[in-house]
Amino acid sequence: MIQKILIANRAEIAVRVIRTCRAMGIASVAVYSDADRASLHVRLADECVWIGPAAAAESYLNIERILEAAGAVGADAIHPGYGFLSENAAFAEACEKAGVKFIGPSAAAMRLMGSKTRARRAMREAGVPVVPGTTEPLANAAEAAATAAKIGYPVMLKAAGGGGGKGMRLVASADALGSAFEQARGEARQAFGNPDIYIEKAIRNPRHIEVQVMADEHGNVIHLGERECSLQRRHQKVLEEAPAPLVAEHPRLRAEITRAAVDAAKAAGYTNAGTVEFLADAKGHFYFLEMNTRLQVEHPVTEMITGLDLVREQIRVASGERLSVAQEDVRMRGHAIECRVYAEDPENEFLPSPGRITSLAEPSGPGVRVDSGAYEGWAVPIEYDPLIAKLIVWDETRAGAIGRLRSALREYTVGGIHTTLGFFREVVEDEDFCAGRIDTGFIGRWRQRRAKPDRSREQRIAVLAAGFHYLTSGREEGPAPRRDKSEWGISGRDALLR
Amino acid sequence: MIQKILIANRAEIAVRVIRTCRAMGIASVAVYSDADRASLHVRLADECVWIGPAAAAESYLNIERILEAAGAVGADAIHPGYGFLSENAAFAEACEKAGVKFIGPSAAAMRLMGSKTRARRAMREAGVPVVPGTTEPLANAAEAAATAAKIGYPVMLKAAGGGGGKGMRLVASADALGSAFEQARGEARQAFGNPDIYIEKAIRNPRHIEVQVMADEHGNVIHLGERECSLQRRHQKVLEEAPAPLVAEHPRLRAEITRAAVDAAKAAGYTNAGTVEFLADAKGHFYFLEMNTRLQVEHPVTEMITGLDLVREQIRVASGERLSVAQEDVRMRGHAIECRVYAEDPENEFLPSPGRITSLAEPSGPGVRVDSGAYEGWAVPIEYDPLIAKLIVWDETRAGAIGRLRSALREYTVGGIHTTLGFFREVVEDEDFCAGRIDTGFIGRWRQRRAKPDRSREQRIAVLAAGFHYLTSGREEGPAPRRDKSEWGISGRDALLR
Amino acid sequence: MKLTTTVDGVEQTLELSGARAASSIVSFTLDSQAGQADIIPTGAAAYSIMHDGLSYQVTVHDGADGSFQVEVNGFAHQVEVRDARRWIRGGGAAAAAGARKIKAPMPGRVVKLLVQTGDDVEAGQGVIIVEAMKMQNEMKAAKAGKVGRLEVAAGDSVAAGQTLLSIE
Amino acid sequence: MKLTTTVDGVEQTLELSGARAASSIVSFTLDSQAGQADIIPTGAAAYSIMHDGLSYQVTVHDGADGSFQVEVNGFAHQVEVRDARRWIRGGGAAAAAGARKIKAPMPGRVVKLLVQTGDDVEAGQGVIIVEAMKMQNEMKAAKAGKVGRLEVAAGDSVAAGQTLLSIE
Repeated sequence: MIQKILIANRAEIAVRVIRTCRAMGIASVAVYSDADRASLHVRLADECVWIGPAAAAESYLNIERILEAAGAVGADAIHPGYGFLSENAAFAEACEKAGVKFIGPSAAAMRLMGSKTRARRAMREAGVPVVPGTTEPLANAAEAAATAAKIGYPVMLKAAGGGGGKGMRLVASADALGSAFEQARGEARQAFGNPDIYIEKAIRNPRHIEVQVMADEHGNVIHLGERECSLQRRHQKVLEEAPAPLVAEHPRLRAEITRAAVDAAKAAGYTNAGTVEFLADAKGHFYFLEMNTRLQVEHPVTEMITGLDLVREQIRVASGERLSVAQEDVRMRGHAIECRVYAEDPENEFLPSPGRITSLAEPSGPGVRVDSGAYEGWAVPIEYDPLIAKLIVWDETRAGAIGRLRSALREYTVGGIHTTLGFFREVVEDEDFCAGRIDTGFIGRWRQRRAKPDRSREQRIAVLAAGFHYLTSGREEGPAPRRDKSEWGISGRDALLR
Repeated sequence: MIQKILIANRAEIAVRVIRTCRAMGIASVAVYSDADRASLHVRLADECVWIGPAAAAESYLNIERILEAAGAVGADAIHPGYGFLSENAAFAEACEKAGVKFIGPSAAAMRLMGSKTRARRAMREAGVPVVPGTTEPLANAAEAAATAAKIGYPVMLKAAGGGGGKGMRLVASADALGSAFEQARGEARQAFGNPDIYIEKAIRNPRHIEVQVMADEHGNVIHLGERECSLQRRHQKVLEEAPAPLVAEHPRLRAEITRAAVDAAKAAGYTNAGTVEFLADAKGHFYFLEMNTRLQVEHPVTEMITGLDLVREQIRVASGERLSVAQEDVRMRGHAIECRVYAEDPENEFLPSPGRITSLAEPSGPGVRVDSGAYEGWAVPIEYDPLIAKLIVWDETRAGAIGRLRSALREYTVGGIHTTLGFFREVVEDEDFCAGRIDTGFIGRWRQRRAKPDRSREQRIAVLAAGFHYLTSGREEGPAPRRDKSEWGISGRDALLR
Repeated sequence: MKLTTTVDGVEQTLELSGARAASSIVSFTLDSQAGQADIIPTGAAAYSIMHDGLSYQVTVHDGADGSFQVEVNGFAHQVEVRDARRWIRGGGAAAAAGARKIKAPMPGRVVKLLVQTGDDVEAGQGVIIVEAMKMQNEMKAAKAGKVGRLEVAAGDSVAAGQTLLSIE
Repeated sequence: MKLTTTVDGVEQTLELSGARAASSIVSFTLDSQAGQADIIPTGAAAYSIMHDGLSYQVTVHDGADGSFQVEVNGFAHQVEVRDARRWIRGGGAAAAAGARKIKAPMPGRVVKLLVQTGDDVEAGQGVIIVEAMKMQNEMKAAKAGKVGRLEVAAGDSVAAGQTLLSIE
């Protein structure tokens, strides 16, 4: 059994992995860049190793430094989290070479599925329906233009090297293609170290359905049901749930889509946790999109309805053990919804809003879980993904879960930065959302029809609070006096030197 | 259906009820005394009403003021929480008279069960085994002494008017009886407005097993399994779990004890949520102790294993609806443990430790729930019960739940006051606890054999931290400079006056 | 103390006075309507406010230029606060006119300038790309005009609210 | 800065020096062993400390009389810190002798005095009942002796650490 795990990641997902390590009695090792000395995963881990400057390429993406760290602390396994090196087959191979177990699938399976273009070819051969488009990377903008002209606009440009919305652009017409292609390449290069872009016919306003699979090294492959992740902005998920509301409309869909996912995992010789993503239309037809060869951001919704700890299953599998459950023993119960709390301003096109968190209250209570990397006084660094926490709720029914979500969102306050919480507070009151009428075009349409309820009472309170704050916080003489925790540390150290 | 609920309570249980109200779309009304303006339940409620000075007798126990408040805001129901007026039949009757639904059993059932002495008589008549002792209140210390001499020491003095460890004293010999009797009377008078004390033969180191029952107004009575609450200090529970470890040793116990509990509830004509408490010995024999005619502090462990929201069921029942589940539909899963986070110093005989919470980090993550009334900057008032929060964990197995508890306790930090968290951190490492070898004498024995692991590494860090804090926080010139939030408010107001 | 405020675009006059220094009760007059509220701080720039029997949780985000984003029970309102002295010192309404500045919406790094000083731009045209949190954001001209001074160059780190360039 | 410390009853000498003002690295010598630690504050009297590759979460409770309760990864240690100047000013070791005071362990209200000035008491005998948080607590004499001055009367409110009476 694994004794010590180095977590090659940061923030909320590193905290998430530390929690399961500690519950299992496994030592956890955090790594951190210059930007993350004060981050929660560093505070909570048993051990920690500095791995480089703030830039991810020199720290969290630096394979050599991470393996050096694993060697130095004697870790016998590495959990990659999501993002960063989690889908990097070369990293998995380097781990194997260094004698450290990579907690994830084999490099071969990652290569096959990690290349979105190769995966599309493989799925097409295996008889799984795929979205029309290229199965090779595009050489340049000209080839992109030619291909787009052939399959017809709108098209989707996508990074061959990774998912998560990075390096992805929806292009409506030919004149926007050139700059979109260059931006997508730039993002893809930076996010995945691979600038390759391919093209797909854009399916207008599809539903995004995905299936969690889990496979051990003894040939057992199971699925843990589907998730629906149709609420997206910038092609990135913001809210996920399980079961999929679409399945309520098309009951046959669950059996079909989970079977396709298990087939896909088997065809790839897959082990450990993975997610097979599909686009589906309103009629319940579905198309293979890609497979994410790692733990997903949204894995908690599956944990909430199955009662399983997916990180624990990952560690068991990596230790050579069998999955703790067979397919027929997986018991699903109730409904779970996750909201991604991004440091972004939903009133300003979801632009990033890094900075210091001056006040923080996270909700809890029945059916409420928060997977967070944040704490009061912490400054969200500008260098990394703006996801600071995830709010997950569970109840017996979808309506019940939405009720609990409303209650939890009311309690959740983050001061000092903007977050997506305000957006979710409106979404949970939205009639279409509550009825499960969601697809990837939801947010765009919602913006248009967005209800403006009468909040004159709250407006009066807002004026009163702003005036009170203005007068009592000394703002007249400049910014509110506030003992900055890091400056405080410095002045404290000055005292030591005296 | 109920539209607006006034919560005649405070702190964590008021917050707990507000959460379910909000999830159900029901307006919540907090009441507060002078000591609770800044308390979390007041901040989170939709509406709030001041009901009097800090002393409970003039506020949270003041029936007239609470009914006035309910009338003023137009509440159609009152949730009493636990403690305070929750087991006060006169209050339930006053609510009925005022046309406000009391969320709890009928006054008749409360009277029967609320009087511990009458309840003992009723149960004896119904054939449920009870602990030997008196079934009438004791007139004075002399009668107590005479009775004790008859049934033999050790004896337990108990309040006839309420539970929760208040007004309870274990007396080992005759010379300690007099002062114990007076102290118990004093506590009982203050806690329940009723100084009556009765006497029971003390069963040495029993297990404390209780059964959650739930009954609607249509004659349906179900149980939601048992809880074990054997870890106690000062006859008050500190850690509860479900299922009971004792049941693992005596599988027949569950069927027998839950049947007895349902019989007891039916005999009392009981409605709404209630708990039938038993003492059990190591062989699995059990004796009726008392029935608590209200929601219990430890109800979350039952919620975690059944998936039900007990407050929601209470509100449904009070609205005249049927229970949402039949007995055969209650599905239990996994194991849950609750730790009561008291503002007490476990290193100093669990004496109260009120004061300002200067830093607070509550855990979360898979299987972790915190029901809390605390927040950073809040001063725990000296006037009320020192319970500030409850940490509840769940996992498929007891061992898994203990693992998660270890992880959650490691993350949970409360600065500025002492809490029972440090005690729990040691308990979860204890061999007897982990093996389920617990009874009400556990804490006393644990003190004796308490392991002192080598913490020399942590000692070095403690010295370093204290020295660093001493030098950098300006302590040399007096107490650490700290911007007190309430003083800050005052100086702010001074600015308004200029 | 009399203040001029704008909430969600509507101007209102607010007058505040503390009843007693040690009390949490504040008297106020808002657009000629007098009232009282019970205000206590619950954290840095966070308040619990009671008014008319209702309980509000409020956080105040201090923005630039005397503007605040105030969240009341989780919903955001834009409030600007000015008192007479400050308003006059700042140049009054006259200061609000002039060139339209394009400011960095968040701390980040300038990836590319898409225009030069003197270029004519149309409303909505992309003028500069700023990267933060692994995302490249194209900032657009809010109005048609001529590009004025470029305040930054490619590769520069910029703070939130820093002026990048102006459109005249 | 050289400090004399006592941790869980054991005396140790601690010397601290900051390496650079802007760095979080602190050099220290503890009982002649030199080392370095990375210390950052994470809240009021809360720190993240790294030492020898291990990560510690630390909170410091400021007690009376220069004593601290320090929680390291959740486990409490009693630490006393003195520097030379303070120690001498305070009267040094001599101040530690003398009468044994009985102090209120928490804020509360005196319910009853069980003894009078001049009474002989035995170790463990109850001397005063203090109530807080709905609980009556009987304070006991830590040693045998004669009751000295009573500093409080029944009904008084007392603060944590306040002297109630002394046993001579």
